[in-house]
Amino acid sequence: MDFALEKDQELIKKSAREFFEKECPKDKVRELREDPKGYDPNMWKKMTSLGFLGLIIPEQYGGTEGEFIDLMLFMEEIGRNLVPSPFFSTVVLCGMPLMEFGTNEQKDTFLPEIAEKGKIWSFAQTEQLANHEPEDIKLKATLDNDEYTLNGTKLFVPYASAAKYFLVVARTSEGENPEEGITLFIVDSKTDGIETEIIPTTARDVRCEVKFTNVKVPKKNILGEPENGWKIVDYVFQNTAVLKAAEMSGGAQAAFSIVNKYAKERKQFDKPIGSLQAVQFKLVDLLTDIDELKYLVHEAAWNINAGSPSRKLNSMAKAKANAVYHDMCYHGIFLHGAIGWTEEMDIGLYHLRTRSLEFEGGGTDIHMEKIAKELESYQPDFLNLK
Amino acid sequence: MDFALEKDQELIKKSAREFFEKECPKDKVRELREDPKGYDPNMWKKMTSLGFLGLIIPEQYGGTEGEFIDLMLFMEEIGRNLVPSPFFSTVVLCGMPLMEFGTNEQKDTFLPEIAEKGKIWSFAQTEQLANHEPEDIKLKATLDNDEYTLNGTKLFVPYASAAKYFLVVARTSEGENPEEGITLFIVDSKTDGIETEIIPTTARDVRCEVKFTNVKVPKKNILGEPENGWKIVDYVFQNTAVLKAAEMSGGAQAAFSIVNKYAKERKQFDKPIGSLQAVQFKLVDLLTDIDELKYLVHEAAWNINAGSPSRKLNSMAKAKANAVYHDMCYHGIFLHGAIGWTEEMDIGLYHLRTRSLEFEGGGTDIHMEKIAKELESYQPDFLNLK
Amino acid sequence: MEFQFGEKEEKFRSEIREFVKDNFPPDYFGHLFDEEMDDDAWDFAMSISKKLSQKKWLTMSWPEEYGGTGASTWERVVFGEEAGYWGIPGISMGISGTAWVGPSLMLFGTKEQQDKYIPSIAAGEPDGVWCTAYSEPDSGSDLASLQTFAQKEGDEYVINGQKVWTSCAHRARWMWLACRTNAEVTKKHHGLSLFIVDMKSKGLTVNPIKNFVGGHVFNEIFFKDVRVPANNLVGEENKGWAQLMTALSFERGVAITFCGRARRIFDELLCYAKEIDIFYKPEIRQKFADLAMDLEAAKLLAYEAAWKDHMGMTVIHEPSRDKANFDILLEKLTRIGTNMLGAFSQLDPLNKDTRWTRVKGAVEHLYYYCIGMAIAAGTTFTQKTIVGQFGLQQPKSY
Amino acid sequence: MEFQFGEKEEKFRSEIREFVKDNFPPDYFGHLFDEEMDDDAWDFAMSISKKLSQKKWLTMSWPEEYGGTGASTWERVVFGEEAGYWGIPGISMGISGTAWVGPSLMLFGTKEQQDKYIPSIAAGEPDGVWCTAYSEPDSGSDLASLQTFAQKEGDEYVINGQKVWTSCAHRARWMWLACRTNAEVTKKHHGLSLFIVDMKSKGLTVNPIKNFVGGHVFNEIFFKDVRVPANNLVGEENKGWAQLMTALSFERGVAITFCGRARRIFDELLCYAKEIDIFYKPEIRQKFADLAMDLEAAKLLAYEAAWKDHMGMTVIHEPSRDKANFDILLEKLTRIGTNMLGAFSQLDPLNKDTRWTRVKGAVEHLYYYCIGMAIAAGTTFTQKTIVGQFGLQQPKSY
Repeated sequence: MDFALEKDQELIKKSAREFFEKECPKDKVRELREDPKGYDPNMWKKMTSLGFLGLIIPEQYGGTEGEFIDLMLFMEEIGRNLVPSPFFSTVVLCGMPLMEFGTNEQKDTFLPEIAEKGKIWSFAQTEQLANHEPEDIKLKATLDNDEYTLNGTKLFVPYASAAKYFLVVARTSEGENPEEGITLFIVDSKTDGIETEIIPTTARDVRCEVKFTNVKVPKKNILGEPENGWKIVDYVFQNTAVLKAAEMSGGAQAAFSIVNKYAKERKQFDKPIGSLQAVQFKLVDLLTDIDELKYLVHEAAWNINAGSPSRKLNSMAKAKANAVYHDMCYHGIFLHGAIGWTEEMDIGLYHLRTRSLEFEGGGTDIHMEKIAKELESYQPDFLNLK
Repeated sequence: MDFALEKDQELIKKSAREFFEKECPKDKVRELREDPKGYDPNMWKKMTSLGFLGLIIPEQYGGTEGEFIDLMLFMEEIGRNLVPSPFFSTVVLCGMPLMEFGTNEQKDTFLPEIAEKGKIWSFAQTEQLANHEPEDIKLKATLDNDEYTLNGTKLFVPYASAAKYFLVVARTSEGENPEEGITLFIVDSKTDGIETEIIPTTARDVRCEVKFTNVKVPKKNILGEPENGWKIVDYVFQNTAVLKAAEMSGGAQAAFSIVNKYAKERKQFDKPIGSLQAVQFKLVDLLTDIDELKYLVHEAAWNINAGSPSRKLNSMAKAKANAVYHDMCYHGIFLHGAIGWTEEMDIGLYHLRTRSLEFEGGGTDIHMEKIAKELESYQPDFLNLK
Repeated sequence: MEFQFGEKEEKFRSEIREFVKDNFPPDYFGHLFDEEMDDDAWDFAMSISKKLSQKKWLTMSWPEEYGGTGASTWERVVFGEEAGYWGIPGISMGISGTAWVGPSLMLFGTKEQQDKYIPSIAAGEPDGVWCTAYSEPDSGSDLASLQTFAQKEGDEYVINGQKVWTSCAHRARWMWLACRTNAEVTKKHHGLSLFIVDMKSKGLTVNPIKNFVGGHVFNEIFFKDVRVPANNLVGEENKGWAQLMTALSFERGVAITFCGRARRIFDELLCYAKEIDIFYKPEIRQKFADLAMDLEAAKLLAYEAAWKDHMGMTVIHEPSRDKANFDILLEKLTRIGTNMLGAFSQLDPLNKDTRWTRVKGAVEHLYYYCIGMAIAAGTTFTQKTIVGQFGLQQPKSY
Repeated sequence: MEFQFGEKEEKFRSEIREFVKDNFPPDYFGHLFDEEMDDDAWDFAMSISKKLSQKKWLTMSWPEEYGGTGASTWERVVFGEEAGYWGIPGISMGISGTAWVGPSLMLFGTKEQQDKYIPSIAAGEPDGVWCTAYSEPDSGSDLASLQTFAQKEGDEYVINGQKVWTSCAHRARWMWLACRTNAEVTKKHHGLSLFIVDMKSKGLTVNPIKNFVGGHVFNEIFFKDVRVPANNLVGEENKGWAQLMTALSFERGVAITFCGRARRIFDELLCYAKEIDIFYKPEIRQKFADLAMDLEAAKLLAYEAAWKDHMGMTVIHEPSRDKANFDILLEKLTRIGTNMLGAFSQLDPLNKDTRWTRVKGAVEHLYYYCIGMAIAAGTTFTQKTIVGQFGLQQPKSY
């Protein structure tokens, strides 16, 4: 049992933090809210040249072959600094499934482009139901002479407007079980028939509607097994749960520091508001929650890293993140008083991301059911003793 | 809209409160915890002679023909003073269904006995599942020559050891729908084949296991329609929900007064503990809850009284009571500190009843589902405008 | 005991609904603070104010001589509930005109002040729009510590200082100002006075304060030698604290409007859940049941406070209890609501009419604005302090 | 970063389970405070103490010279978890023998005291059973204000006063006493001293304080001219506060035991839900999922505190954070548990072996005792105060 970071983990954390503190101060975050691109191509270039995009990509493809824990720590720093960028979409939603399920040819082609050139990818899964379930996948892909034709509409596709490629979750057949008949396609964003429109969201993190009208995709652009693509979606979902939780954990930690500091400085009735028990005890509750979240994420990530991913822990991490991030932001603003509700204070910037972060990687009810599912086969120790 | 009590309602409330304050102080409550009878026959006699048992029984049967609201206020006082007695069992669980569903002969026979002589009745419904559902009813009644034979075991039968009669919920046939085939019987407790054993409960409110072994009951002792007895059980359940909620409301009000007073008197660090914000704000939250509970109960009771009972409001009253009574007792003890956990303080006496009160009239999940059921047909105003 | 409204009130409720039907666009949904934030919404609100005035509803609780109908508490309750439910705008004449400027002037104002300012409020005219300037950067919950100073010079007062969190200042024609007229006091709530200030005064600067979502509700106001005629002093000099407390007590009915507002969102969500067919799920059903119970309970408390008022009983802690209660309830409602909306809850609440918007944007709007409500007009903590001290007679806890 | 125990610890865990299997009745379920409350349970506990001593587990964290094995933090964590899970009794030698009397004597005791008192604790003998007398009727959370007085007379101290909430006093052979030796002090935490008191002393009266459920855990103790040899003073006269704080800090591992305890109840409840076939219900599933998450999270925090201790880092607020966390978690666990048990949750927790009892009476027992836990050893509020001041560097809030 060891809660400390290894030396190289410390290093990654430190270099990410220093980079983002310098390159992405809160003024930059505010500025990018008004920029329809939603990210800073210059910062993106620097991130690429510093090797952040190749963080977990194998060396043979131009990456630094970091571990899952490294990525988790990196996401904490992204969350802490509220970095608006297509990093998650490119690396986690697309790069990782490419690494795990791609053919050698696909990996040779696409991974170095990510690691070395910072080509942006986007994952197109969500449709009208937006419930993370296979029933939601209606976008149709029909085969005709080694070429598929895609028709349908995807929602909340991250940074679609900047993406060079899409990973599109499509339905290639209708079966009894909605998990069957799903296939993933690598689609060049410049292909004819693709229309992208930005959905105005509170986080302004560039979620788009993407319409596919008779979009042609060669057969070789299938990722993984055809018809069995839900397996990849689930792989992405599990990683997303933990890594979005990491982002939320980092954000909540930062928000907490802001509020804890403010409570010592701000005076009412001639004393710091932190001396009011209602304020102080709320801070204590939040601290406990934030510590819990941090370690739940670390534990889930450690298990993935060790090659024994735990669906139960992944779900706990995300469910906890959903609860804690909202509470931290809501009470963080509240404890500030009126000034907390203004755009002047940083605390609000964290809250603007709550809804987006909560949806991605799954809402709380979804994860509660997933935890319960795992409990079905749980064997208590006291039964084992007999 | 009027939150005030009518003059005669005030009178009933006042006379009940004065009577119980005099006849049932906390020492008496403690004393009765050690008494296997679980109630004081002398007090019972006085309650009878003061007409409390006939409170809602029609004048023609020796009662004073009070209204449902009167009974609700009376139950608040019972809860406030923690009165251990077979009142609820006799009047609410048995007397009311007798009034509502009994034949004239049954009413002539039994109601005056209750109102004038204080004969004790007990309601035998719960079995092994103890879930308030018709599936729980397994006790079998088989007909042979105008006589039924009862076989089975009932649990948590209130004051069975003191009862002269049981109202027994039995199964007379097995159908597709478990609600069908249920029949209620009036059974003399002295009938051969009845064995009663007290279940040791925290509240010591004399809940018993009653075994029926070839117990013979004449056909004329059926209450209401044969096979259609679940309707009566539901009637009892709805009344129980509201009136147990009233008892809990009265108890929570009293517990709150105790704690609010204690917080002003008890000093730590040279100030009353009520000056600590954590203590004071918790008291404020509890006050709000207690006010809410009180009026939810009043509203539900008023609707029953007005002849338009609302299943939704009945369930809200009980669900709220379950939440508030526990919170009040738990935090009431906690706010006292160590002394609150001792048998010396009255607050603990309230908490000893939490589990019994919560089960009777239905737990929270049950009522949440009943509220949701009512919401199925709820028509929002904004749709009506169109 | 009676848990229903009388025929008169129910008839009035129907009339209000008819009014909404006749005067509002179909599918209208008024969000909190829309009128402050949006010019079109403001114009619409003013047109409604005028119509409400014609109906005699705008200032119905005022005495007839001032343009009211002396409406009963219960009529006001019904109006408040419906206003919340339908999102009827323009009911306040700024943030304070109908609620406390008018009534305070009736109590403390000179005949001249009454004649000059009250009629335009009752008429629902642009000239009757007010803002209220109490808070300052260093006195939030601690109102008595305010520092903006009015110095008497001849028949004028010269005001210097700064106010903040002044909602509607960018819409108002007049300002209802609390400031200090005597600095040499032993107790800080002595030496305060109330003034009427023309928003067109020289030396007065109104700067918008945008909230974190980007909406403009609040303003900060700078006074640089702002000259106000001495007869704009309301009531007695240096006795402003008592008048100010009286004015604050007029603001108490807010819980009733929240009742209507919360029920509307509940209704919309319930329809949505049925529409997308998730209402059969037990975890969804339990949440609706829980909310329905909370709403019913909170409504009963708000009614109780109104009933006490109606009966002429002293109402001190109840409005605070109800405000705190709703602060918490609205957060819960929107938390459950946004979870139910899932991905669609991330739609920008300032951009409500997109094809991706669900439930009229109501849930995400309230999700961010309910924090503001919990902070404004006495934070949840301030309210609990009031309940603790006045409702429970506990000692001071801060 | 590593989220698993080493082989050594896992092997130790298996050994403990073997020990339980070999030495406990089948289906044994040890409830909190059983040993204090029930004579048979006490005898069983003492027999286990002896066996634990033989295994060298009873005082395993002590140095070898005192009868320990110098066990690592992680071994102690494993032992604490298993003790909680299986309800292993007799691990404390009264309420304090192993936890702080022994360690305090090693630090502050004379050689003579060490030789006289430590071996019988390590041996798990009746002579090594201690109680701890700190609290007084008027000093609960405010420990420094205690008034019981020890007056030096020649080579004796004469003690007068009263203690309360002394658990295990009716079982103990010795008392670990904090009292005042100097009344003329400017700061109330000056002038305190620690003493060893023979429970057989003349003038010492132990009266049971029954809890509201009827169990006997606590006692009140009266001192009437109780004479104690001067060499029973522990450490320096009037320097007791620092020693007392050190002793309190030894008590910190409590969260680990709660981890095991809570997980056991969770496990039992989960089996019960599956057995009576309600686990398929979404509202039940969600509650279990929620509890599983809480338990995992609380366990990680308790591990983190242990890890800091293991690394030699300063551990100040973490045990308080974890105690407060478990206070709340246990209440939630038993609240959900009793609801799941329904009618059967009203069974008397002092009467656990009836045919109506479900889940070994564990849920209703903890339901009432968790309040006592939230009050004892620093209430939830006291713990939050410590976290606020030392973990968050916030100002004093009381």
